[in-house]
Amino acid sequence: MTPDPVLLIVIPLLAAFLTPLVALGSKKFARYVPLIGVLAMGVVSLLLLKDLIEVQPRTYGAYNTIESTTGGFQPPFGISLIVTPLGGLITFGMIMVALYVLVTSIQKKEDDKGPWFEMMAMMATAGAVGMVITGDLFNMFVFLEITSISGTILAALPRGNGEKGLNWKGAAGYAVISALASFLILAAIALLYGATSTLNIAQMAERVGSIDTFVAGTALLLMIIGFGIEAEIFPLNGWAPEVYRGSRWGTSTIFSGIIGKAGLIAMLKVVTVILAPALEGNIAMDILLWGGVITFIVGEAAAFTSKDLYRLWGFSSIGMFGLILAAFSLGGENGIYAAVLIMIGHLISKPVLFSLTGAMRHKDRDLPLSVLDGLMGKSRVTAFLFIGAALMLLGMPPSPIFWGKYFLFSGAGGESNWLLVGLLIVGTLLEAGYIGKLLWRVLPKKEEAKAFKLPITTTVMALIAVALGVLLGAVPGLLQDIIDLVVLEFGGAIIILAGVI
Amino acid sequence: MNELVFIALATLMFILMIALAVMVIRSKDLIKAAILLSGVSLIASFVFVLLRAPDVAMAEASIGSALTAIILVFAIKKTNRFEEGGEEK
Amino acid sequence: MMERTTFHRSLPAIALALLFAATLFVAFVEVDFGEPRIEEELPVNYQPGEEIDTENITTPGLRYLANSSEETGSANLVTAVVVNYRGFDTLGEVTILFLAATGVGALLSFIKDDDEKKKKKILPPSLILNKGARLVLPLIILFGVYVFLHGHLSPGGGFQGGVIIASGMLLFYIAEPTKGASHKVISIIESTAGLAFIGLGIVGLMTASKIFLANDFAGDWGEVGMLVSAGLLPLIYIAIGFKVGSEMTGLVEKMRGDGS
Amino acid sequence: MNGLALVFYGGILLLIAVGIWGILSRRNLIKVIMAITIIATGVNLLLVSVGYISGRAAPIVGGDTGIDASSTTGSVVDPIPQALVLTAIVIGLATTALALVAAVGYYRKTGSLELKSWSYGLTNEKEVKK
Repeated sequence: MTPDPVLLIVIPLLAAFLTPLVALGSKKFARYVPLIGVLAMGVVSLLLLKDLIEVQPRTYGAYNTIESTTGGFQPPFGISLIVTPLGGLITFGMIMVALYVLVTSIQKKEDDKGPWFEMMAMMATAGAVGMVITGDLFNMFVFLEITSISGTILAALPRGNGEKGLNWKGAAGYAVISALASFLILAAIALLYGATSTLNIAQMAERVGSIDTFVAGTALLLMIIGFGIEAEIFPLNGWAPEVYRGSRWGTSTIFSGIIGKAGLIAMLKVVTVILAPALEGNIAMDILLWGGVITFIVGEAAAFTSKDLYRLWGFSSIGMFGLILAAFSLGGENGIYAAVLIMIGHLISKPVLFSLTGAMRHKDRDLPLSVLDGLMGKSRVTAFLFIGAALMLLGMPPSPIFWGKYFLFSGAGGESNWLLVGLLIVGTLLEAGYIGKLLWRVLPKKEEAKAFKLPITTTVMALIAVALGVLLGAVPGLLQDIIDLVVLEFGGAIIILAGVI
Repeated sequence: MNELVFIALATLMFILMIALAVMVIRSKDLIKAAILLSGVSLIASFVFVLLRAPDVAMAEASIGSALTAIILVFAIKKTNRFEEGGEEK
Repeated sequence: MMERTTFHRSLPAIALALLFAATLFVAFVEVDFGEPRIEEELPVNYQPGEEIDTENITTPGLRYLANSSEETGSANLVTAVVVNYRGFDTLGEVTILFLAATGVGALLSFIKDDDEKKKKKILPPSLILNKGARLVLPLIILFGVYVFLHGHLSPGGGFQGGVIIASGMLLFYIAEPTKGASHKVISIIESTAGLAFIGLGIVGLMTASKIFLANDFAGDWGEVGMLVSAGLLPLIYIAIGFKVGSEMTGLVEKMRGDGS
Repeated sequence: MNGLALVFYGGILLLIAVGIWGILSRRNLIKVIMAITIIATGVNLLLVSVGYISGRAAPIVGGDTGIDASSTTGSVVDPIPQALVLTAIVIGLATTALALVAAVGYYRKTGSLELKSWSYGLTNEKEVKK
């Protein structure tokens, strides 16, 4: 049985409205309500994903989609949710990241005065899922707002006692810049509504071909700025390092694994589906491609020079966003394969790295790289998990990112785009540089170091994640079906969203 | 409504609104700026009436000009009333 | 003057802002102002009141104009769009307000610890303000309730009504600085109203159409323009009214905090 | 381009320009939030004016509006942008409130409302060592 995709939104909303009520009774129990909500979302998205892969294409185009209409009006008259292969895969991945964060942090006592972290983590996920699966442009804006509001709250929740106020710096910056982003997106929506008289993404894509190039170009500019801020694309990511530096590891994981990814997918959806057809040639995709590559280089370079571990992982996430964006924009079978594999690898390895970093010390201090010194002597399990996840991020086989980079290089090489190949090599070398630097600190045994015990939930979840990553890296064929569907969805260079009309 | 009157009214509203907005940005006294900002919203709600949007006008008048100004004032009372240095920095 | 010496420093910012506005202006001028763009699909020489074939209309705005009265039973078309056609957006919107109100409360509880130290002395309000507020408060609340009950008939609705109630409560706070509504009560009202909204949406999943937020009773009760009409729509707007009212009250109350 | 378009789009975009100037030239967080509120008002006005149709009435039928339920087509303005703006106004309040709380928190910890320089990671690492 295929569940209604609207459940992916309704369940977290129900849980969110219930949480404060439960918290009036028992604060401890209220923390489990969001966990249960995310678990239910996970089940729904797994069923949807299974249905997408197993059932043969039956509705529109060559690939399968699952749709849901709200309010009882057929699109474009009502708001519809469309789960495409890419959407279904990303949705599932994001929900798993949220589950990882919630399960791992459920035991921690972060001096919370209520279940706010858990609730906002769930709502950020719900908003991100909504952004990915919605078929309506204004609805996407509403979900973007849900995400950025819960993101602001998450960023503002202090780590430990919050003595230096780093959390407020990150939160204030993010609140201001994301509000600006959303109003720029709203201006773009006004422009596109004026030009096409519709908000339904599929219908807009049909009508957008006849509008003025300047209108489409301006809308493209506004959308790229708006979503680029959420997706941490250079030079719109000035806020991001502060958030990563000042907030808890769970917040960092949610920003790097969920909010940024959703911004990226939403940007791709809007730019490729609506705006690329309205512009001549490949301008839109070229902007995204080079924007992505520059973000990759700048992010990895910043990570290389970073002296704070939280910021380092933040910059490495920014670099990864750039790499994924570049791979998607490169297009073609190789590009899509690369993008999906790198995204999966990043979704698996980053939560592990963030949670291990968070477990080492979670006071409101910067985390200098020296905390890693002699980790092997302090806790062997932590060190092995850390090394495993770091190498997976770098793309050491067996890792999905290895295959992703392989496809990316063959895609770029296949088009004889040697500048791109060169820049990708530079970025990868920088990445290898800082990961090598970290491993250099981890490996030596210093017996005098105080033993360090990793919480049991973190150990179990990190082990599961690393094992999953190794499995997917060793047998990438497991992902073949779904990635092929994504390639179909993107249809090579021209992208067609399910023709709803 | 006569189109000329319509244009004249709208022009007047916009001139007022932009003047108030510039004053909001330039004022060093944040409380004053908050009150001027609520004036911008109030005029915006008149423009919404001109644009035949009574629902939006009602929402803008009550949310934009009343509640936003009030929470701004509360926040300013919790912090600093005057902008430090302003443009010099 | 200081203002003059600093003016040239903000010139780059002004220039950038004007450039941005000019770009947008050129783009928006392409979108003709005041033209009936949504009506391109109507037959030529169409007169208001003529029958039209709604089957062939694909523009949402036009179809809402043509069909809204039968489909939703609401006399206020904006309400029909907000609650019915785009009810899913509205659900998201009340969620945003809910998250903001919750978040403001949660974050201020971290700030508040420092607050205790420098509690200011509160001046008692004047007698006229105090008594006047007590007199006016019930009327304001009554007006707010009227606005959200008539959301499907006249301008206004759940949001505006809720905000009116919140501003009434605000007046009460100014008149009685030492008192405040119980956070517990506010929290219970907002959560219950949110659950009621989703519950009314799930009614749609249960009834004929099996679709979330479907208004299956649109034409069943009363006629367009009557208080009891438009099916579930006024019920949803009442839930929104309570939710927005309690959230805005909570937001203002929390922002006010103690000692100001 | 008619006169109305010049007045409305021009006026609204100048308003937005004022807001953007405010964001670019001011460092005080509360002032920046006010500038964003100005931009939000401008964008809301833009959305509603996109749905405006010259010479039409507000989208409410029956009662004293004099518009019959059966003849709305061709006699009232587009209701969709108005519904969107209703949503956007409430969202604007929510973001403003949260941004203000973050600003208050920042002020309480640092004693300042000025958001000091952001870095892209290549500079400004000095603070970390403390």
